[in-house]
Amino acid sequence: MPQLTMGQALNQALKEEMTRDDTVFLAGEGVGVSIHDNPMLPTAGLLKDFGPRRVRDTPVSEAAIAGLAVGAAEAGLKPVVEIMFNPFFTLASDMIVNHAAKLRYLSGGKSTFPLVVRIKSGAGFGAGCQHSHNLEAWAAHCPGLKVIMPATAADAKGLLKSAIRDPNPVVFFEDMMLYFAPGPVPEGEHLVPIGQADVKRPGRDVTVVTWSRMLGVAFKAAEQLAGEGIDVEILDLRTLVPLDRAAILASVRKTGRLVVLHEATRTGGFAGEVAAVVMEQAFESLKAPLRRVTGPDIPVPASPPLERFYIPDAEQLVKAIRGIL
Amino acid sequence: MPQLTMGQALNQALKEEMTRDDTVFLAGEGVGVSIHDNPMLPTAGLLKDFGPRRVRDTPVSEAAIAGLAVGAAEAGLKPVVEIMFNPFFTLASDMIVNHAAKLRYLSGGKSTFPLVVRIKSGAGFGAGCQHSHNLEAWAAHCPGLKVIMPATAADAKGLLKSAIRDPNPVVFFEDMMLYFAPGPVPEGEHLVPIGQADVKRPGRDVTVVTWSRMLGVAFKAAEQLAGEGIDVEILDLRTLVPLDRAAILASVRKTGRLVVLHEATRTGGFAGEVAAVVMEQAFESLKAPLRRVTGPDIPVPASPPLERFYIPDAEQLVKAIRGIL
Amino acid sequence: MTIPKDKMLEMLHFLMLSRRFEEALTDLCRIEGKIPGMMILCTGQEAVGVGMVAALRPEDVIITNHRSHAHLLTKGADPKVLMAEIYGKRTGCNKGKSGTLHLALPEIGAPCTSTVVGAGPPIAVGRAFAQQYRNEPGITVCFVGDGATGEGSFHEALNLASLWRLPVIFVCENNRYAGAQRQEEHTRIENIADRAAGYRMPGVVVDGNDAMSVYTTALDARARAAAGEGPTLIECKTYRWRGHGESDPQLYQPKEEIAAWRALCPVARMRDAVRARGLISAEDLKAMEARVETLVQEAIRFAEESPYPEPHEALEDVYA
Amino acid sequence: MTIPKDKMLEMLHFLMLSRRFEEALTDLCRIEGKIPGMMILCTGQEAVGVGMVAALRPEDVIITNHRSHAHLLTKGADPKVLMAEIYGKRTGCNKGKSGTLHLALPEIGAPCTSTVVGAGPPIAVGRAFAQQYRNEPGITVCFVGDGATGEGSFHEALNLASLWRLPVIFVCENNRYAGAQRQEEHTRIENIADRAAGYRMPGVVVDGNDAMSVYTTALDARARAAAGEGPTLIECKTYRWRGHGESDPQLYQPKEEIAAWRALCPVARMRDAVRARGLISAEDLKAMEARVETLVQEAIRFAEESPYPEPHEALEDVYA
Ligand SMILES: Cc1ncc(C[n+]2csc(CCOP(=O)(O)OP(=O)(O)O)c2C)c(N)n1
Ligand SMILES: Cc1ncc(C[n+]2csc(CCOP(=O)(O)OP(=O)(O)O)c2C)c(N)n1
Ligand SMILES: [Mg+2]
Ligand SMILES: [Mg+2]
Repeated sequence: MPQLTMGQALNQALKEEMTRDDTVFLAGEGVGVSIHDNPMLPTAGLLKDFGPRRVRDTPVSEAAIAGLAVGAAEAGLKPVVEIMFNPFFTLASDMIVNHAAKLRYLSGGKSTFPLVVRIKSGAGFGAGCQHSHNLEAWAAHCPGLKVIMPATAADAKGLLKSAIRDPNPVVFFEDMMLYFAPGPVPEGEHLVPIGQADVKRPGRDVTVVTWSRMLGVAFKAAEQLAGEGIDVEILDLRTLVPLDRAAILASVRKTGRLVVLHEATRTGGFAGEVAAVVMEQAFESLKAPLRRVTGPDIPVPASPPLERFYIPDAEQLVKAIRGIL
Repeated sequence: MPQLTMGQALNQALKEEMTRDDTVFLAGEGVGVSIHDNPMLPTAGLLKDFGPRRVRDTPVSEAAIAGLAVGAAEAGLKPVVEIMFNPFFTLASDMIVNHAAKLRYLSGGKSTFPLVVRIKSGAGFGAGCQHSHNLEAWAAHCPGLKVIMPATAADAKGLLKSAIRDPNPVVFFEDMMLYFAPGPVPEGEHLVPIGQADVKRPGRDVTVVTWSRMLGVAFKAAEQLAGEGIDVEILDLRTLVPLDRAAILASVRKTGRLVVLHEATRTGGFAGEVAAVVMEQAFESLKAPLRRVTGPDIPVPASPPLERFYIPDAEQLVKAIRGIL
Repeated sequence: MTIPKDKMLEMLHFLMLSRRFEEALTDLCRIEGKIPGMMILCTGQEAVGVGMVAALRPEDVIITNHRSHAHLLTKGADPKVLMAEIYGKRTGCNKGKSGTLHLALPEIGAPCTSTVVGAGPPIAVGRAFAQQYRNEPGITVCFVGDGATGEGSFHEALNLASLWRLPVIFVCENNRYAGAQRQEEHTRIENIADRAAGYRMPGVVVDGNDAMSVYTTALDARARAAAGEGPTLIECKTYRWRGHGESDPQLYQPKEEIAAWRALCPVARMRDAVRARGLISAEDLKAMEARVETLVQEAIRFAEESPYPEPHEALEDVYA
Repeated sequence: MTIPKDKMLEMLHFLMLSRRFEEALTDLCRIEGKIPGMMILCTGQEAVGVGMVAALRPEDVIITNHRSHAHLLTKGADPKVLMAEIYGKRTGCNKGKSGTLHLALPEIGAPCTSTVVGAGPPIAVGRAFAQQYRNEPGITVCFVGDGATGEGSFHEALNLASLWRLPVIFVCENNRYAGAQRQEEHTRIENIADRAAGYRMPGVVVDGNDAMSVYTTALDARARAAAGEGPTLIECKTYRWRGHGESDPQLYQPKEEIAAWRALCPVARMRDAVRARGLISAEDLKAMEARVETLVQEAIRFAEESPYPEPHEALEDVYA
């Protein structure tokens, strides 16, 4: 299987879907002409391939970008719009939350809003809290939206293609550090169903539920613990909404122990949802308290040692796992 | 003690703080001249009492209203601004989340942002999902903000006064149905500390953690169950951030059983945070699975039977409690 | 330009229908428990919606706001399904999910009524973009109030619409108030239409109580849009006879102001024009009035007799 | 108006300082691992910040954006604490928490640098409101790019500032690009200043490469603001010599365009003007250059020698 970075895999997904379906178009700040000259980025080269009708650079106007998607989707197009950095989700949030998510319901099921909002996310590039602020939990707390946050290049491709074909509004969070992380990616028609978690590493002793970039941290910790005879199961949610409760419950019923790992800040993070689901439905299987390994409740700081402190690492995860064994 | 509705209690808090401190001012859409002529509303009469310097009607511009608060707070004023309905939090969210909450941190602690954003919340008045959409979980997932959501008139007064005196940005959610609910309210200097939950009804058998309007539902269920010899402890969080973990844990350690009740939609709601805290720190005390009683994962519908279906009621709570006894 | 007789009569019909539909609502929402939620009426401003929509074609799309009744009726909404929706009945155009504030009728080209002030323009931009993208003949019309032009989304949308020369018309229904704030309390400019220059877009001011002026202005703007010449901002000066909503006691609206504008009634104005031009006999006018009355009474009866949705139906229609 | 000699020399100093400060940054950020994050420079546009801020008084406040170095240096920022912050050091003006993108120096009246495009104007409105509320003599200046004027927040803020006649000046630093989008790719208007009319606010276009013009225009606007006559929108036409950030290869910027604008160097222009008016000797100019160089080198040394914050310091300063 070809090795691609996640950025390239997303690029392939966009290219394939745009080729397949003329109603798919891209819009956003710099999705066409860009300040970057990097083939690893999801929209690289697409303006050249598909021309300015399909690839639309916009003014710096996040509300209008999201509104464009809402209106065009209602008309039957399949907009794929980009929000440049996760904190700017705020600026598009009225259109996404009060409109994309609700207008189908408000129409009594008459209209559909098949749009994708790609949001570039994650910390790790030293730009501070106005560029790094993971808000997937916001999107997940909004009925009507589907919420995806892939961890591997293959999943990114397969889920973006599924998202574009889904008749519902999908918020698709892409971790920017992963754009440069390679992995095997199936060529052509590779679809990953929305709403299916994936056991990325089967294990016996403890379940680590995670998503996006933290999958790498989970693997690192799992390898380290494997040396000590501790067998970690890693469940990559991939999709937060709809949540694959069955997969979470199956894993926890097997291992009896749960750690939830995410990069977003702790209080109100999506780990709480996972915890609640498990506590509601797999209570009797639990052998130990829950542990959450997350970003601390601070804005993402800019200075390298501070930012490193912010981002959860394998050491913290190992410690958390040891603490409940 | 005088009986006031929550709206009157909030009005009193505003009046007292404005009298005490000339730096306190109000701004928002219709906080002065209003389309309502109802003395039960929090800002009723304040323009008359304090004049147009202190009570500022604004254009329909939520981002500017919130930005006004951010800038004025940095300068040492104490803005109390109003967002007319909770869904419009989206429009102010960049200013609140990326600025009010983060600028102190970004200044390295040099600046403070002592502002209050009052947000009118809750379902029950038939206006549908673009007017009713409880987003307290969003605010709670944002380090730098304090988040308050009172249930009684007395707490509303005491907490709003504390919020206005707090040197941090506070998001203060007011349930509109409660504006008309009366209760005893201490006169004058009545301060409720931010960050303290309140046992509104002590009980032995099960802990119901709730806040805002759902407190009434909890009481109704508790009374019904009391007749059957089931003794419900009701813990009113009052403040979501900072969260009174000690109070939650103390109650759950006593009763061994937990139901979290909120009006907001279920997935990603703040019940998850409460669940996670308990599962982390009071795991051994738990005798039964968690139950969540919340709004279903749908936008708030307009039609009366549908809206009633949306809002959690005592019957659901009773059933949930019975299910874990 | 002379407006054809049929168009004149059509506009008169919709003016009378909108007025009577809302007069009925005024009465109905006084009856405790009959109509849920807020009741927001366009009484006195009907000429804007009627004149504007009368200039449109079936393939055209409107994106409207909280004050939508005249817009929707003129676009062809069946008064029955509107009324049933306003009642919260299952037979309403949105199965009771939207109520009066978000009436959505994609089947007549009125797919989105947002009650978030200022949310219409970006969505209209998207709708018009789709028309341009697919080279369709239709255009999009977006209704906003004067207050809505204070929202940032209005600005972003106009900039983008002009940049891409989208086939869209922004109609500012300036009724002098945004909630309880008079125009001079929410902006210092006198003509909202002057904002158009900030986007290199034509801006036009028109008498919003004169359906004929609105209609002819709309035709021009429609022609521009359809010809690929881009958007227009049309400001219609009018007035809100009633409060913001029916629970508003209108304390801030001077009584003389209301009276002065009532004298400029857009329905009477059109009726007089039609009569003056001899386009309708007294008898036919009576018949028209009777037809309108029947439509309204049938709508009420339909709504009254319709069932409420079953509670669990609330769970439907979230996802496709 | 003749600008006093001291002011001319002050502006020349800050032009040279800004330029050298950023030239040093250009070099430093080529060294792997030295400077974290993005590096966004105002090289070529320094006259806007320098001319504008030179017209201000100590009690005045500036709200700036991602391209802030000239603004902050001229307002009186110590190059050492700026440089240390850019390095991410504990001795930086914000203890390493903000980095280059959000430099905050309330102690010199520069309390907020937001990198959220368009976020400055509403905050500036709040800051100016406080000045008006307390009857203070100071005013507020808000810097935005041309691209930022596409954000809704810009519109809301200008409307409110004009409505309340706040003592604020909005400075649009039009460097022809918003990211990789040329002005004509993000708006159809030619002069951003024309938007001012949409708020009944004066709008002025000025040569943004001429610090003297910027300065005199700023003085006028400042006088208006301080006199309670309300806000002004000043558009300064200038150009970004470098890419959006230092990692931008500028493929979309025509080489000839860059060359043409380099020929209009704002630093050289001021130097020539100062020399031509005989305000400085060749010797004194040399000394000034040397002083600037010393400041920059000291700043770098200070930053280099300063410690990084301890990791756990990340937990401080969230709440007061
Ligand atoms: C974003 C948002 N803010 C506030 C409101 C509350 N609100 C509803 S209508 C209205 C006034 C709108 O005024 P205008 O745009 O002039 O429309 P009109 O009601 O006069 O037709 C307000 C403030 C809202 N619905 N949406
Ligand atoms: C809300 C928001 N959207 C997008 C960005 C990414 N971004 C940073 S600067 C910039 C271009 C801004 O252009 P302009 O306002 O002209 O300022 P300039 O960079 O030219 O000084 C963009 C799109 C951002 N920081 N904030
Ligand atoms: Mg109005
Ligand atoms: Mg620019």
